[in-house]
Amino acid sequence: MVSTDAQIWIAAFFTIAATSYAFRDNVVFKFAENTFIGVAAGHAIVMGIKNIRDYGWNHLAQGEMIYIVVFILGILLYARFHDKYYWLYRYPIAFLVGNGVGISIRAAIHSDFVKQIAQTTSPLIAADAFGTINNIITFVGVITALSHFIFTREDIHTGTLGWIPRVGRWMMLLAFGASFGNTIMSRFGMYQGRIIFLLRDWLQIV
Amino acid sequence: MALITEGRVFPLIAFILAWVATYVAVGMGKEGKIHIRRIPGLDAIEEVIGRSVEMGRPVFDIIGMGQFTDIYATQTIAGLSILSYVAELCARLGAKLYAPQARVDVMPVAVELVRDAYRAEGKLDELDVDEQMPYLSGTQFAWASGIIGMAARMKPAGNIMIGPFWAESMMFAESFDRVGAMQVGGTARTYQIPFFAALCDYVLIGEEIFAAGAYVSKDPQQIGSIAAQDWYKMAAIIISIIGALLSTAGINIITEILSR
Amino acid sequence: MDYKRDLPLAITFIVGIIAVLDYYTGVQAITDTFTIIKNWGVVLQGFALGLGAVNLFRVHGRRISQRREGSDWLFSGWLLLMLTVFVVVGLSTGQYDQGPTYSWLYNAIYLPLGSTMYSSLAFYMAYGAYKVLRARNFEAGLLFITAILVILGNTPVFPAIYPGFFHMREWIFGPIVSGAYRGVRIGIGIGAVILGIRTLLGMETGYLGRR
Amino acid sequence: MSVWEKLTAVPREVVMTLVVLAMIIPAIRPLGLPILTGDMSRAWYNTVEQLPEGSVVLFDIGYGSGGYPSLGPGNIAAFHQMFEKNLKLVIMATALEGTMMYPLIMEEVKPEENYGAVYGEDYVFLGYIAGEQTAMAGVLGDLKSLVSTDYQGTPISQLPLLENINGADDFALVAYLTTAGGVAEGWVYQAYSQYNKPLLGGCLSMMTTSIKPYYDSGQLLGLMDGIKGAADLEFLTGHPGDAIVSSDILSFTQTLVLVFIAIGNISFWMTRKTKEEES
Repeated sequence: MVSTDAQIWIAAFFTIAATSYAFRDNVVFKFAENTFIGVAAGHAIVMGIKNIRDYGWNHLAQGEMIYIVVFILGILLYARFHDKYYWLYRYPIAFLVGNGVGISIRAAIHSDFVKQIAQTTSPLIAADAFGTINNIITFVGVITALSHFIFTREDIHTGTLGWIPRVGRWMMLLAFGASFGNTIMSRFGMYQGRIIFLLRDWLQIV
Repeated sequence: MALITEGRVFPLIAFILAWVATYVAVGMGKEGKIHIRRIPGLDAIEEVIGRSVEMGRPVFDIIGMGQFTDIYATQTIAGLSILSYVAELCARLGAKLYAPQARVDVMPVAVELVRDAYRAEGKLDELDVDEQMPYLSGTQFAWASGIIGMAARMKPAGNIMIGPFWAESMMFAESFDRVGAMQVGGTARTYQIPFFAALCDYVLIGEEIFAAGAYVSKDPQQIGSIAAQDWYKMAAIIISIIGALLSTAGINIITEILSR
Repeated sequence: MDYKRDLPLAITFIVGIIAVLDYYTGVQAITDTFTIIKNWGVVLQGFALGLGAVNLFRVHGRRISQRREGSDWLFSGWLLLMLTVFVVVGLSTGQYDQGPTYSWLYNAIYLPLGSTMYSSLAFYMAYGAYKVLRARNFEAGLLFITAILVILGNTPVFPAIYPGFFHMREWIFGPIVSGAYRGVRIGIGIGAVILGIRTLLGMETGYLGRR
Repeated sequence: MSVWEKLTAVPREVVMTLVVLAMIIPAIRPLGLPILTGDMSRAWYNTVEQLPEGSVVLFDIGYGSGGYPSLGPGNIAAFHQMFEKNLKLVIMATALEGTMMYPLIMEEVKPEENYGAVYGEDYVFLGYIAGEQTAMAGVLGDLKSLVSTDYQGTPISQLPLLENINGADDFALVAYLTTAGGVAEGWVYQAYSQYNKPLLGGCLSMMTTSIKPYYDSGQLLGLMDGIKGAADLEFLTGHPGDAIVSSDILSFTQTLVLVFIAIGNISFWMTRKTKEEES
């Protein structure tokens, strides 16, 4: 039996409408896309205001008057839409950028650089021959891939050493192939959820 | 309490050195002391444009839908540098360039760069910005449809895509391939590289787009930061090789220093 | 000092430096200051969530008032209507996203659209894999080999016939992926750090806008 | 036009229709094929198994509707295992839609009914916190200076679970599932690098290759590889769900894709060969 729930019907309509683009661009898809952009922005506003209440207003209500500064900065973000005073939005943006950059690069050099090099310095010889071969392949992959991205030294890319970055490029292409294969699974894995919804909740045939 | 948090001494040193390296490298870039190797992708771009002139069909240059305010800004800037280079070659060799736009904040900069390139070649009268650099849409799928439609109508002989790309990368590469365009693709968003690698005649992988952008723009800031990164990568290679050899021989000193 | 430009750059520098010092040093005053910065950052990000909506109102409002390009303005009107409906339902009840009407609307509209929009690329991928994945030259051939082997390992029916397909896939994700992607990761990491340092030093000013 | 040339250009509509059929048939008639579990998801499972009873886990729902079909089933299986082990859960969301995913997951897990867990004592949901890495650093740093209520506005003083939780030191494990690269890297920076916390991560399969270096270097103790990882975890925890159903569908759709890749390649080479012979 087909579902009698209006919510399920609307959801089924939008599922099919959003899928239709895969076959060809059409007006129903355009309708779905515009709806999507609208509701996404609407949801963002609701969550934004809830955030301001939970993490800003609550502090202010408890008497932490310093939070007035945050509210002023927050409102200044919207100055960017003003022709004359647009530059005022640079203050809150500067704050956000400084915080965002600082908080990520301070740890990136640890997680992405030092830790990854430390991992590469582990012994190449493993307990068995298979493990040793794997370790060597990994090691060669890291070194050659890195060498491919050295741009200020012409000598690494030409002449007798030229094979090193070339091997790096090949190793990366092999790895990208694996990524491609997994991406196919990723997309299908996502769409299956919709098929299950259509068959189980809407048409109720499974 | 220790002044420096335990386990972070080496990262801190690496961090401070990065700071110094950036300063020094940008300074060297300004003095013109740094030489960036020519990326093979740039030769491929010349070939694309030359082929288009021979065939009498247009060339597309797509810089993606990145903005100056998002984290992909550097990729957009690399894309713009390449666009300026492509425009220069198109004007010089006489290929018709199409560069559709997706972002209102990037578009004026792109238009200015293309105008400058045509002006420098004395061919400003051959450029029709409204027709050749239309604003399509800032919405992903509308932008994708727009480009796919243009590709089908104009049957370009060449397509250059350098900048940040998302799921639309495959749609673009496939549509241009269908009309027989020779393609050069490049992005630092690694998720999308496989699609370019599978379909484009030449692909710029990851940071190659920054090097290519810096090479053609000759901007000391960009050149300097590439040099600083190179020093770090060379250090990474050297430390890794020495460390791996030592630890294989049973000496774990490098691994230990790194975890200080 | 130019308060339109230098002051924002100074703010970025100071805030960023405090974040860095908080990580590497154990000074209590810095940790406390940074706690305040973090809490403020969360609130400011909340404010920033509305920026996209204001932009939509500007772009689509203009489209509606000009009423050109065929029926496009009708779509623009619908877009702004849906935006307004979600905001009104969310805020009027005082329950934000937890109200029953809001959940109903979310599950009927946003959930199916959100989960279908990107996943419908699966169809494009199927067609794309057929058109794209061809061993047309050496480089594409390398990509082709691992892609096929990974798909074989990922498709449960093949390992069910011969488990080696799965172990092959696991092996590719071992040394091949680990090696190349670690190299890529080191490159990305150092690139991000140098870009970040340039931003803190005021060499990279794109975020200030280009007017 | 030769047969080969025709096969290089099968119309889009034909391919799409076959894909739709390949999805519908196994959904109606499941095959129940065996599942081989991968290292990365077994590592996730074992890490949780080894936690002592009563340990507090910080769990981030870092995805929305777009990621739900891939990550939702894995999330459900992960919660089943955690409640079964009597772990305490502090749940937060770095994704805007995370608060809307929470009820969908809990509807399936039913912690009260299945495990006798009590909201506020055994698990709490803090809601969405904006700012990604800033939010992570905030929760791990000084939780109570940031958060004053749970997602429904209940003051944290009325939630016994949070009484003794002030920051990173009080969590035995941090786990996240996300569709965003920034969140996947962010937790490594904020939880592992900053506080040396045991960390489990999960992401879409298309992101797995990029995130895997963190797993190799031990910064992530386990990695859930999208829908495949979810199926593994459903299997390991003994709570079969949508992911296992999905793996049957995957068998059909991906086999079809492989057939088309074969057709594409053979016809491509044959066309090229005939053209070379003609010229």
